[in-house]
Amino acid sequence: MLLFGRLRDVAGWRERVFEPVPARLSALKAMIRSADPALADALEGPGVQAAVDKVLARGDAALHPGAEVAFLPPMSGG
Amino acid sequence: MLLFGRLRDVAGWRERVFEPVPARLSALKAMIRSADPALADALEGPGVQAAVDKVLARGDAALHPGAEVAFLPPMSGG
Amino acid sequence: MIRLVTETFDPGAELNAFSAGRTVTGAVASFLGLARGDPSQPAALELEAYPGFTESQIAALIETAIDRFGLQDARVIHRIGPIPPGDPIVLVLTASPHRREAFEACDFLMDYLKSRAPFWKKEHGADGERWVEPTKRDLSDIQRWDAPSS
Amino acid sequence: MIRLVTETFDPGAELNAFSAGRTVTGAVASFLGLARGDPSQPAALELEAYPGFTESQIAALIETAIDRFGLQDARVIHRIGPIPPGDPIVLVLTASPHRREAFEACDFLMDYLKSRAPFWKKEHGADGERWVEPTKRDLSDIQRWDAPSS
Repeated sequence: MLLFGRLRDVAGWRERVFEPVPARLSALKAMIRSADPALADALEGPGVQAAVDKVLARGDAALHPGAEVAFLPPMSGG
Repeated sequence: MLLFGRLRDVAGWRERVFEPVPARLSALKAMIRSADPALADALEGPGVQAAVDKVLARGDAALHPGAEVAFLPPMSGG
Repeated sequence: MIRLVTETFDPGAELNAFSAGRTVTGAVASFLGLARGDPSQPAALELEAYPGFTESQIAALIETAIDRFGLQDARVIHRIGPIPPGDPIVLVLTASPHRREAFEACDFLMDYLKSRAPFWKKEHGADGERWVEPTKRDLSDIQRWDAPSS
Repeated sequence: MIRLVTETFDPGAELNAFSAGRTVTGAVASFLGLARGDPSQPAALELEAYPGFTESQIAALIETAIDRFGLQDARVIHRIGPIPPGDPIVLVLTASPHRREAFEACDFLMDYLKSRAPFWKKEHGADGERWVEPTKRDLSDIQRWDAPSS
């Protein structure tokens, strides 16, 4: 699992491996909530999107073993 | 007197000195009409402007001895 | 074409390479974003990307712009990592037969890069660091392109 | 600043020189017009200016753009004389703190250069030469800026 931008500051880490991988995004978020409620709140913040295997996830995406999940706060380039 | 763009092709020349300089733009145009009616017609064409001493002339501008008169057909840069 | 770079780049060389040999193009528009900041500071800002994902999102965006505006070509070069004041951050180049399409496509690409491309920006100010999110103006800029054209 | 040149020029070097040391600028927009035409022909077009008058008209136009869009700087480099296919004809550069003003000012300057700046353009085609006057599209483009803003 990867965190970007301010989510990394909230969590204090950038990358972590979850074994076994939960079956769905919602299950992953529940695991995060029990471990780090502040991070779980930040993941529910406005404009935060999730990507699974580098594709934006819509709704409660299914996860396969080895899936790369990334949480993306509001983006700002240029 | 200077001609630009297609006016030069109509007249067959680019620069000519009129001595003495007529008192006004209208008098200069009358002189041109008697010498070259086709050029005079072209000077009355749509979008043709006159500049006196490198300033766009509005209306029947007065000319002084040594004035530089230029006739400018519609412009197209870039 | 999209390129992410971790070191500074040469916008002029990129413009010349993009423009070379274009005898049917007519119009090349470009936008260069520069890092604003106190020249005595080592970095004005820091940009993070999601390698692989960021490039594929921008590549798809470039394809959208090429189709939407009938471009001949478009290119984005985007710096990531810490960026010193005055350095180039982003260069967008668009080529088309007429200037209106080249300008609009360049404007469109920048609006998307500012508010929807996967970058996260931390500004280094006198009072510390802060993560930057799209401004209200960025969000209204991008909405110009969402409006149905019919 | 306006410069008329009778030989080719280096748009990339101009962009870099214009952008150098700008730690408060943020946004540089540019437009590069290239000569379209058959690469086997010596000239695609020929541009005539009225030396002295052309520069002063464009210098006044640049001042107008700087005031109207709150620019930090603007520059126009315009080729005159015979121009081979693929060569740069015109480069417009604008610098401002925000991208919207830089884009709009660049667009405004190009629209004026196309239809109101003192240049006369002769195109060299397969069927001979012809003087080019502003197109309907050029005339409608320029009218966008004439509309009262109130």
